[in-house]
Amino acid sequence: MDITALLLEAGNLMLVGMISVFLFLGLLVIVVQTMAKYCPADIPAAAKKPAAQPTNNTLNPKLIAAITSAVQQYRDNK
Amino acid sequence: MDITALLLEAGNLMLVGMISVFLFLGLLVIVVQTMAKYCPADIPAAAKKPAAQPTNNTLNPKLIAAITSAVQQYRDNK
Amino acid sequence: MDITALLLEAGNLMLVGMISVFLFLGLLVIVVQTMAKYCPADIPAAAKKPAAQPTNNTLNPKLIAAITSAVQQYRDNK
Amino acid sequence: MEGLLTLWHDTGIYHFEWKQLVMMAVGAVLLYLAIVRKFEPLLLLPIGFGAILANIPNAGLNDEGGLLYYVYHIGIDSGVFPLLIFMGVGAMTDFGALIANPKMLFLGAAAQFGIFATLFGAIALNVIPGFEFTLQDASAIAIIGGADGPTAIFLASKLAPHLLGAIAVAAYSYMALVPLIQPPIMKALTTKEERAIKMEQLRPVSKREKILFPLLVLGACIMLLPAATPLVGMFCLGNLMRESGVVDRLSHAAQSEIINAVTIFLGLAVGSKLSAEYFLTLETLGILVLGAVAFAIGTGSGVIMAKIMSRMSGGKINPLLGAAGVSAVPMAARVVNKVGLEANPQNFLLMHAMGPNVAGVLGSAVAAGVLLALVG
Amino acid sequence: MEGLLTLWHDTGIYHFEWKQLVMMAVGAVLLYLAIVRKFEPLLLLPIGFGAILANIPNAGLNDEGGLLYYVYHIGIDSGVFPLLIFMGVGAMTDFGALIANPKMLFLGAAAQFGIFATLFGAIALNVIPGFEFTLQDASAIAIIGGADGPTAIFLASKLAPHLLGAIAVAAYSYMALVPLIQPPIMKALTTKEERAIKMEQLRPVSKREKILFPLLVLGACIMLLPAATPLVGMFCLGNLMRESGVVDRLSHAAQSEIINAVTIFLGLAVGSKLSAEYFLTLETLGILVLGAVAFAIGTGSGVIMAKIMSRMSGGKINPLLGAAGVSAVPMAARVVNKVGLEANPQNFLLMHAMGPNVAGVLGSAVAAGVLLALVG
Amino acid sequence: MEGLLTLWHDTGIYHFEWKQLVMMAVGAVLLYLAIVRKFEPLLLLPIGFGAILANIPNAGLNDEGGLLYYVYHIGIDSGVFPLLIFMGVGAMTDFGALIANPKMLFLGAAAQFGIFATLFGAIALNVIPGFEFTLQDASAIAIIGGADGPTAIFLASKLAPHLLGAIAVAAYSYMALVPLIQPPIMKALTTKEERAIKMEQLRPVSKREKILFPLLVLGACIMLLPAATPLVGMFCLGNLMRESGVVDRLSHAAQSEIINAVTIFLGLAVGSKLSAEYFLTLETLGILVLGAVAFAIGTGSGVIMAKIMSRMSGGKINPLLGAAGVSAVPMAARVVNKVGLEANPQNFLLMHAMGPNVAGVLGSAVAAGVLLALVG
Ligand code: NA
Ligand code: NA
Ligand code: NA
Repeated sequence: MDITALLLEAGNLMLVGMISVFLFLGLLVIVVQTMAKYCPADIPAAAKKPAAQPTNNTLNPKLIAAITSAVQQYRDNK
Repeated sequence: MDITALLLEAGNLMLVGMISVFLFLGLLVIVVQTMAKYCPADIPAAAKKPAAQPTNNTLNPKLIAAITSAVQQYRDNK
Repeated sequence: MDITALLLEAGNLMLVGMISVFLFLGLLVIVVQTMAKYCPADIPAAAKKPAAQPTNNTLNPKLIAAITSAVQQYRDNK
Repeated sequence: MEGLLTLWHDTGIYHFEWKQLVMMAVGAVLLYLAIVRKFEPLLLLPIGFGAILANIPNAGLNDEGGLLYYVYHIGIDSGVFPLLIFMGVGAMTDFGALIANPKMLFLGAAAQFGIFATLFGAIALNVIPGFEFTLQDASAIAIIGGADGPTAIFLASKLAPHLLGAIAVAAYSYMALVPLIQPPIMKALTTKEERAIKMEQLRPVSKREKILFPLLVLGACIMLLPAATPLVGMFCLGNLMRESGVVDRLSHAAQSEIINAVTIFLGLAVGSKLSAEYFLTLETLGILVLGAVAFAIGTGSGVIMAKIMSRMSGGKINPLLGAAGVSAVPMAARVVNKVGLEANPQNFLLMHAMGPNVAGVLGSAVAAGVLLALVG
Repeated sequence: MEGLLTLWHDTGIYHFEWKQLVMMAVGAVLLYLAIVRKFEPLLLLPIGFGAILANIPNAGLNDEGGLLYYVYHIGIDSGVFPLLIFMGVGAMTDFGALIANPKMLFLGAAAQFGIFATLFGAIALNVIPGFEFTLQDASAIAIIGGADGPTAIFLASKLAPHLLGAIAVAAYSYMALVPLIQPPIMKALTTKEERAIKMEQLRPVSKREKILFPLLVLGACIMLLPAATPLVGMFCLGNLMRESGVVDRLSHAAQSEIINAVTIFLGLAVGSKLSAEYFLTLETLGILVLGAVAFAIGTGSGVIMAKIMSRMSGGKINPLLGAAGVSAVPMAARVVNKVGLEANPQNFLLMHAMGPNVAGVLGSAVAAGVLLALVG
Repeated sequence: MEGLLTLWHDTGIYHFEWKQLVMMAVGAVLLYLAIVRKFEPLLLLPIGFGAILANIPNAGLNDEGGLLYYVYHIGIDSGVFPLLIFMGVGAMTDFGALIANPKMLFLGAAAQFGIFATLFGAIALNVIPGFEFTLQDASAIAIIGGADGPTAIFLASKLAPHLLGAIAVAAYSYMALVPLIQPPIMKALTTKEERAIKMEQLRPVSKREKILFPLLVLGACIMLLPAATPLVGMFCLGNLMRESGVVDRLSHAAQSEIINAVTIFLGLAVGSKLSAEYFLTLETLGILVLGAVAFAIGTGSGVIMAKIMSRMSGGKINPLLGAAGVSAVPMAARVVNKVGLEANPQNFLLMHAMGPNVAGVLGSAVAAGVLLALVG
């Protein structure tokens, strides 16, 4: 292949490539925007979590109090 | 192979299979029972353990979690 | 190969091997000694570290003390 | 702009055949089951994803040189992945409950009747035109009743690789469905009084017994059933590493790094076998039906065995325990516990059910060995 | 004492050719960049070390049966290593910022102009005697502009394995140089007012959106560009494992054990391609120049696209964000943040720049797919 | 019921030959040493288990297509596993003590006399009818004196694969026996006054020195002994990852995930070489005897060298340190410390012994390289 033909082909690739990339990612923009419409926000879940955590994580409240006070102590001393 | 022969063979497999499985696991029952007779209980070791634990393990995982979260809290607050 | 020839060869290997090992590790001795001359000690870095640590590592000894006391408290309360 | 045309001729849209779309939908259903319904997600998520990847037209992931091709041939064709999973499962299994009460092994044995009865059923299905299961096929299908994923994959890869996808999917799906499949059968075969039977506390098991146990199991396997030694051997190696207490680094690697990495690739490789050609067939329907039957029979035969043992022991054994003999660790044991609690809120069977539960793992590995030796 | 003579005839000193010394110096420079300058050390350290090992005369690490030979053929020739890295990167990537503001995908698209313009440039270089890049070579070189290491290695291993070493080194070096290359271009193309634009806070993204996103990306890829599915598919698998929340063991394995082990071997394998024969050529010089050009053009086209979108949105988009579209995650996003802060000390752009940043990863994987489909 | 007969004809009981039983007993002994006596359990447990698996009649784990077959051919035949172990060991090794006192390298050199003297001894054994060791065999056996497992496996897999099992077992067993083998030799060759010599505290070593050290070792190896670069190179890569401080993820992977997984498979693969055919021979007896001799000579020559250095330095070097030169890290160093404390309860030699100890690792890798170059 001589260089002019190669350059033509490269130019063609450039055009086709950029079109494809924009088509693909543009389609994704639409898809994601559509998805957002049909997906409810997580707000209830976020509200549930603080209540649910203690059962999962089982941090003894006494211990938390102790540590909180320790950290407080440390801060005051600083 | 016609289907009657296949069915016969399958029936045979069923019989042989179940016999083998019962023989094998039945043998294991005897073996494990025999083993139990010759293995002294871990009672001394069990008695040692609670005393040994604090030096080996010293930090209750829950406690570690508690401390990690406390430190995290402290860092976030900083 | 008859055994005398083999023994000769083995003796030769012994000689050559020990010479090579000593040459190699002896060269390393010189190289490491030379390196030591051109490498400044880490003293400034060691001096820097305690100052730099709090940002990286954040576990300030005071904090550790505070937490240790919290843990002690927790254990006593248990 | 011929480039755009070339690209268009390469697109999935241009090449799709309906069968591939159906298989990708099957993959999507598996993902749904894994993520939303939390059905055995560790396996069904990679399997579902693999099914989608394997059916993409023009992507060649399944062709020689493609990722799924390598993963399947290196990991499953060779049998290596299921064996590594088995080693990891061994390293995660505590045989304490079984050693304390070794008679529970009989429950693990009885539940394997699900396998052998299904083998017979699969062959019987051949009277229906369209089904032509060989003995190899029937054996690979029947192992679904063992309720043990890696065993099923290992046996299917040796006896009937063309059915591997459907068999693995059925095995893991039914394992996840244990809480739905088992309770009605358990309740139908037992009275409320039987289900309420409390069991004596298990004796403590010594460290030495736990170390010797995998070696004894391996010894029995070597003497009686060498064909099962790849599976049983790797399982025992994992368990020995766990219990010996001297190689914690290796035990941890087996039950964490190795099993996690292998699980991803095993799932993808199984998924790669979910191609339209092999899956969209009448056989698959047969496999799904037979798999459910196998689970049900296994549960039933386990419970009946437990009833017999309960009578013989003068009512000291709760017959629900028999249901745990199908393995499906630890789901079946949890189901036993739940059904037991329904009959008697003070009746905690979980620890007792772990005995037959791990016995079921051994039982199905033994059954797989028998099938390998006789029809392999 | 003929043994000593034999040993002497085996020594490196006796066999050295100057080219090997030069290549070992190249390896040493890479180690220097990795260790002292902290340029992408995770890759450049093993690459540099591999370059040294590969060029030892008489050691045969690169010959059939040698360690580097195995690592290269098993891991890179097959395409497996870059795909595993991509799975791990997917498991580490949070698409939240992009889902909240999907228009940022256009910035990830625009920045790929760096790739395609460089492709043209590489072919244009052929007018200079000594350069004879084929379209395959030019495509593999151009992908450096994608600023994504595993994508570059994957494409180069398919299209131009003889250039793989130089391409990988250029890609990782320029990714590390992003903080030097990008700011002048960003400042030249924007006014201080534009750089000071503050952006609205991003909306919170629901868990369901995050789970669906990788599946939708995979779906688009299947329909439009099957050639990109190995890369995009593994990336989406990793991300799905992360976001589904039901397979944390596997997600952790993908982003920790697997990616770490693979990174070591990938680096060594890339290093093994840094042999004098392939590296000490005029082409390498061309690759280094073209790579820098690709980065610069990609940055510029991203910023220009962002300027256009800023105008169209009435000044709600900070044009600096366009620079993050080249990927080089998370370096490019940090550079955007830094340049933004220089213009307005209250202007924190980091979270907003993560959107185009991860879009750039998808963009260059898509570009790689296009190139594979058209010149592969 | 012909099925039962078929199964019976498949059983291990039916097929056993006494040699296989003996080899399984050998495996059991190794498990005993690993679990009860805690002799190098990380290696001896998988080796022992592999020995049992490899000798099961009719199981075919060692035949083409079997698990052990794959593990051996992929991991050991290729040399990959020992090299990965060496990388991990490098990542775990701190050369600080050696850099602070580089003369300790001479002790690591002197202790290698155990290797070369044993080579001579192995050839001399040929005068006894029944022994016919070639120079390759003798070299592979002699490397046991290097007290370094992966080096021994690597060299044996290259020079004498048929002796690999016995050599590996001897190497690891004697490494575990260091606390029994060394003290009498150390005491016989030193006076109590010598053993009581206290040493000056080691100077602190800078980070830069630690980073440069593995590179300098690699450089010396490249120039003088390319045949040793696979071993030394991977060792230095691991150490550089450790000391550079910029790739902690990779360093951690090398010394944890990778080495743990590889150790399991390496052990199994070595065990697979413990078949009756290769192990139940007169040669094995010779190997066990020669291995013990090699350890003893290495210890002795190290101590004698240390005595000479002690005299030359005017009594500033404790001659016990020479015993640590055989490597067997960190056991030999601990033995030195213990024997030192017996002579003087205030004399803590552990840190000083780490220098010759790691020097011994380099020394035996160099010796392996010399042997590869001259008889390989
Ligand atoms: Na089972
Ligand atoms: Na990119
Ligand atoms: Na040594």
